[in-house]
Amino acid sequence: MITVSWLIAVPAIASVLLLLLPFSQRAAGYLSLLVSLAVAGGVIGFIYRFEPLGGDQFGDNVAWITQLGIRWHVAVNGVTLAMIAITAVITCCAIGYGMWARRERSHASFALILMTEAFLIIVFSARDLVVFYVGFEGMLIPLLVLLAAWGGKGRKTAMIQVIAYTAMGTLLMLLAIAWLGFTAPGGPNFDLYGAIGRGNDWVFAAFAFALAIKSPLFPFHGWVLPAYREASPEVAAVLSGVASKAGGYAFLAVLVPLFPEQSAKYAWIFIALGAFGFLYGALLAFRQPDGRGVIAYSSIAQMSFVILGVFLLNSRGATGATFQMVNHALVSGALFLLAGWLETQAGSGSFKHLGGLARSRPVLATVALIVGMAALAVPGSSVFASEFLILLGSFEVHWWLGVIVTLGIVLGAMYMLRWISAVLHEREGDFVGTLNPPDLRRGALLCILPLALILVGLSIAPAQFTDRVDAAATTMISAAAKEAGR
Amino acid sequence: MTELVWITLVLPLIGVAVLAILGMKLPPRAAGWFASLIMLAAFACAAIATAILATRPAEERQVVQVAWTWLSAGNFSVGLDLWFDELTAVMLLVITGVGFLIHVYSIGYMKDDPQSRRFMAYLNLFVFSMLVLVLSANLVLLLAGWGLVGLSSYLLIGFWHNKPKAIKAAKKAFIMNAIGDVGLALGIFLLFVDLGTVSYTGIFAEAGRLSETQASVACLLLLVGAVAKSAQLPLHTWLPDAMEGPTPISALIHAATMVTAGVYLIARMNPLFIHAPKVLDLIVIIGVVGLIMSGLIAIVQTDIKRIIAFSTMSQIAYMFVGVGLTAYWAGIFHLFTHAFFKALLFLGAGLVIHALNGEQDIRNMGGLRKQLPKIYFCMMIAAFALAGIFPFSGGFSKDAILSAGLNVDTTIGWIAYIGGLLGALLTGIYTFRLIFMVFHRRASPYAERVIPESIKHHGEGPSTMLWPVYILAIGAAFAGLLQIPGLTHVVTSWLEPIAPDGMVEATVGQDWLTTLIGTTIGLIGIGIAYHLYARESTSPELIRNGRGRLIHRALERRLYWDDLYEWSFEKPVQWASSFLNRDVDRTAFRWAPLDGLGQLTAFFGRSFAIIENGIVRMYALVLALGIAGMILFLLVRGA
Amino acid sequence: MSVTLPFFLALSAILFSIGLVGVLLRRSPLTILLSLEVMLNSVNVTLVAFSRYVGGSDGQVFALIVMGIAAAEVVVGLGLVVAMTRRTMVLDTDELRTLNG
Amino acid sequence: MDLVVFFLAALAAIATAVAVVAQKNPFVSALALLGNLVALAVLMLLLEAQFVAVAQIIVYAGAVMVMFLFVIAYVGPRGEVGPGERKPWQIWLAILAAALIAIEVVAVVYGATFSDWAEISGDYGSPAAIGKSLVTNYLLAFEIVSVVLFMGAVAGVIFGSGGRPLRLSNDEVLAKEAASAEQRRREDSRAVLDAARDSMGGDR
Repeated sequence: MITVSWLIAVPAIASVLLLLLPFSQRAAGYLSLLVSLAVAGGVIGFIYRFEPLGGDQFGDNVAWITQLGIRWHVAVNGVTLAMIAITAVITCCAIGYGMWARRERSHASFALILMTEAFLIIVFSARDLVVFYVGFEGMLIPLLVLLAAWGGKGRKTAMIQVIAYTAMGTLLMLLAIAWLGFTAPGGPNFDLYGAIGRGNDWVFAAFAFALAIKSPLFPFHGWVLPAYREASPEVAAVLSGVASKAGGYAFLAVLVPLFPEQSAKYAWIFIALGAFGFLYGALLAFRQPDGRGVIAYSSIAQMSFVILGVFLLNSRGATGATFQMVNHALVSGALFLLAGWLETQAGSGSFKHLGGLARSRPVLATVALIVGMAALAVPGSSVFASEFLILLGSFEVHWWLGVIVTLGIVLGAMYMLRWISAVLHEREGDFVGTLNPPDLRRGALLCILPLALILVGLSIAPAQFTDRVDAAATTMISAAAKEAGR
Repeated sequence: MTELVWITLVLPLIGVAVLAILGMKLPPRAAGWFASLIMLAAFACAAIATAILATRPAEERQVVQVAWTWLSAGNFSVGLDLWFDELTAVMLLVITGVGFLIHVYSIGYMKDDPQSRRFMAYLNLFVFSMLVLVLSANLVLLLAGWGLVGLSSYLLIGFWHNKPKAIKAAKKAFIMNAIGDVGLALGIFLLFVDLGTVSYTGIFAEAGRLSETQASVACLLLLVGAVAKSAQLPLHTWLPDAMEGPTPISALIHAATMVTAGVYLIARMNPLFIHAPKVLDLIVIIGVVGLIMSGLIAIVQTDIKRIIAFSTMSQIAYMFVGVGLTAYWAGIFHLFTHAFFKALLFLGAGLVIHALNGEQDIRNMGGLRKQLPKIYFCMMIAAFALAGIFPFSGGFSKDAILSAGLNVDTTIGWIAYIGGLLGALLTGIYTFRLIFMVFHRRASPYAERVIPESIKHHGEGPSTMLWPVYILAIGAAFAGLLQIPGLTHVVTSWLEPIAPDGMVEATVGQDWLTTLIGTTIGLIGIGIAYHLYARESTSPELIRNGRGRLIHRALERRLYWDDLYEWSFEKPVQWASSFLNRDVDRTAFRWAPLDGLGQLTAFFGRSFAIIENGIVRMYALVLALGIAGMILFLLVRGA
Repeated sequence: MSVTLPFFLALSAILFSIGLVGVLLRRSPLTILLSLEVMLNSVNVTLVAFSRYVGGSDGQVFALIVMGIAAAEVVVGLGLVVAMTRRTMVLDTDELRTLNG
Repeated sequence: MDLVVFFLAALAAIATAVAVVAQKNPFVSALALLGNLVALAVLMLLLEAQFVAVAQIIVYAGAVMVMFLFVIAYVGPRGEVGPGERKPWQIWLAILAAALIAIEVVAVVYGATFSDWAEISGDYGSPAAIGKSLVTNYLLAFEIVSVVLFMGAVAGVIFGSGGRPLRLSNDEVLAKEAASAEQRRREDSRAVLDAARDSMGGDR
């Protein structure tokens, strides 16, 4: 019986092996791809065997550090499953892209990506606060090394910014977790479910602060732009695709269930910040000079929107937020890989030098259009489905909130259309003219296409997703919703 | 029967998929024919399904079928549901039928374009989107179709994507439609919150529970969507710009698909709109103002396609008037006839443009009736139909709408009636201005030079382009005979069940009176046009430069709607974005926290550097002070 | 005996402070070492006084051990002084400031 | 009687301690420390710790101080360092810290109540008693001190012998001589010039 611990152990062990043994570039690439595919296969097995109403499944619960009451408690519920699934998918694509781009010192790079994957799965499946913290903090280490060693010109500044922001947050969260663990009745106990409702306002604030930075929620988004701009494309895809989801997931699956009273009491703050961040990110994305800037700010907007959805504290909001996270992971992952492809093939990610790429590059045009249209939530797409749920949830809470947030959709359409036309359409850019990049071919296509195809699949039958997630997501917010009287 | 409808829906999607996957391997002509045959098959299925539907008794003609749940969360659930009834059948026939003809026409029109396969795929996608829109049995799926139509129009308007103007127009269309989508979405939210359902059956059954305010707000929001999609005031500005796309697209958007969606929505939701009489009045007023305004603007335009575009706007406005007066059948009837003559006009215009090597300015045309007699003949039919001259199709349907106004006999009814007649006058003028300028007047030097060459090359046009035009011409001429007042009543009897609360239907006398007045006014309009434009006349110059100069200018700038949107929405967003990017985000959110942290660290660093100067004595001093302090602390605490 | 323990303790504290002032203020390593000896010896007085006060020999043993350690410390300190001299450095502890941060 | 001895010895100890700290010449400081040690030895005798007092004089004053004096003699006048730059607040802080410690300890002692001295047997403080204690109870400490002393001796040797020797190498001597010759030549020529200027009665 394969449990989620296996999905953590396999990439972790592979990562250590890759770091220690002298693999050749090719061997390292294929091995890590194999490992990531194996994880994806495991996730598919989970999806197949998953019982939507079965609560926590595929879990382990064994003593880890007995003296402190810390247990290795991991399990999978609907929301976790969704998160693990996108982690696995994005990791596969990121590693594939790294192979395509012939990343130098690739065995280390892939090892670190796999390590990130292991930590992320820990975050998503942890049912013990210390285990959660280990994943949450641990995933930063490989990501920072990836950013620092394989990033662009401004990577040092970017890294300092990321460290400065995230370290502040996670420090507070550690204090909060310690408080929760050591004040447990009957000795130290860090079980997630055991800590429900025991926190006070300060602990809640410390927790929320860390998660808000990670997500990122406006106004804690300062680290996002430099990090997303400087990281290599596959790392940016992992960072924005799944690492940032750790924050959103934790809001939904850890913060709100842990602190139902405070969540209900302070929900308005998060709703306000989320709504404002959604509009703010969309406005800023509108005038970015390059694709990565657009994606970065759209990520800010989208994650703010997700957090808004979580704090609506109704079933629509929670399910929609989970769905939105998955969609955004796919979209931003694909967009970052596309941005990377553009940078290598067309020499630049800047709109000034791009344009007219659709001509005689039908595959690129099709893939970019599918992803772009999904990103701007064209009605009928899976992103539309998730946004629709959150918007409906907002509308149910306050009709004017629904109206305000719905405006963000128009802004979203504006910046994504700008991205599409600036890259694919209009006059041929000077770099495009001189470098004459080829169409999207085998290697790069195989990395990006799965993401686009999953988006299309989810568009055809989003209920396949929501049915699996709904029960878990609704349970997570139910206590807080009761507090809030919804 | 439902299987056939499903097949109708899925066929274009198969076309898209096949063309997308095999596209580059198929020869362009084969791809074109493949897409067209798909459409023919879809039309055949739709026709058979309609025929089967017609054999059923009236009460059993509403078919709802659930395929699978599309989206669900909590008690909210949306199915991929199919809705097939009389109204849908009409729409289905128009979309697939006219769509098929336009597909065939495109084979010829795009034969020199290297990207014609992509074009065909987009066409199929467009038809598919429209089918989703009309076949959905709930509002969310309708919204999905709504958005897909917007997406397809974006792709097709911006088909020549190296033309910045085309891309700009495409983006504009998309944004305007997105605003409409937002209105529609809000309407759906409101209905769900109030009624707890989004399916038609649910809404129609529960609509009575709504208060008038609730119903009005919901209808108003739905109207925003309808107005954006149908290019009515005030969200109409995308329509003329959309002429940047290839001509078959213009035909498809204007005749069979996109712009009719708004009319369809209002007609479809009539059990809801009936509870919001004020909104219905508003629809009539929007229609009347829109038809007069667009008629006026059309008179001064010089681009052949733009003129037709504004004529579309005014004809859709007629349909709005019709559905606003609750004469749904008349609105849909006009939609039906309009599909023929508008498609015909566009395709004819496309042939003219084709013959003139892409020239679209009517001042560079003239005297074409001798060189292009077949096209001239077909265009004349379309023009008479458009101007509402008895017995062409447009005449019957337009007069049906106007006589409904007469029948209602309220202020709104009279506004509709008089406004509609005024519109008929304008329609006569601008339509025949186009005809006279293009076909009659002395040929312009450009036309004289280009036309003989082009005729020698490929006659009046390839047969794939001519045949659809002929077929449409038959439709444009005779479609109106389906509903001759007092004689035939196919349309009314067919559409009656879609409005459970009843429809306005004029008496035979009112109908014939309106037809008489309408045709007379139309003919007066034609006469004015003849006087002004058929011969070399100085009158238009006089209007342009004389006393009417300002009005003329304003009409040429389309009454400044574009400028209004640019300055009230587009520019502010750009400014706000630039300002936030340049002055706020960088300083306040990206650097300020880090700077703060840095300053704090540096401050502590500097503070401790005073002590950490490397002189051991100083360390010892601190140590001693510390010991002294500790003892002092213990002393004080112990005391 | 009219001289009681507090006398010794107070004297020890005073001597200790004087030595401390020397350590803190003087810059010559030699003088600093000498001041340190003063401090160590003041502590020795305390140890011996307490030893007498309790009546055991432990304090005296401690005092002897302190002397031994002091001797070792002086050896090392003087070695340093000699090393500084041999490197022709100025005998000033303030010059030895590579520790500064 | 005891009181008088105590106060005399205490006064001597304080005076010599001040001298140790305040004297500029390390030689005098070292001599003052000798006096301090003797005064403290008297106090220890007063406390009937004969062995420690003797050890104090023999080991400390005899051996350690002699080593001090040797080094001071070796270092010579370099041992005297002038006041140099020293900020007044440092002085005040140092004095404050020292005074605080003294006052606090005195305050503690003043505030505490002590019983009288313990009754002691005749051999208290005798070498036999101390020696017995050293090799029984405190054997480990005793051994560790021996090791520490040994390590200290080694360290002292290493420190003292390391670094650049005072003697210069051949090349350095040659270079130094060349430099001083040059210097002398320059001074000579300047003297000649000055003399010439003087003789010419040049006005300044």
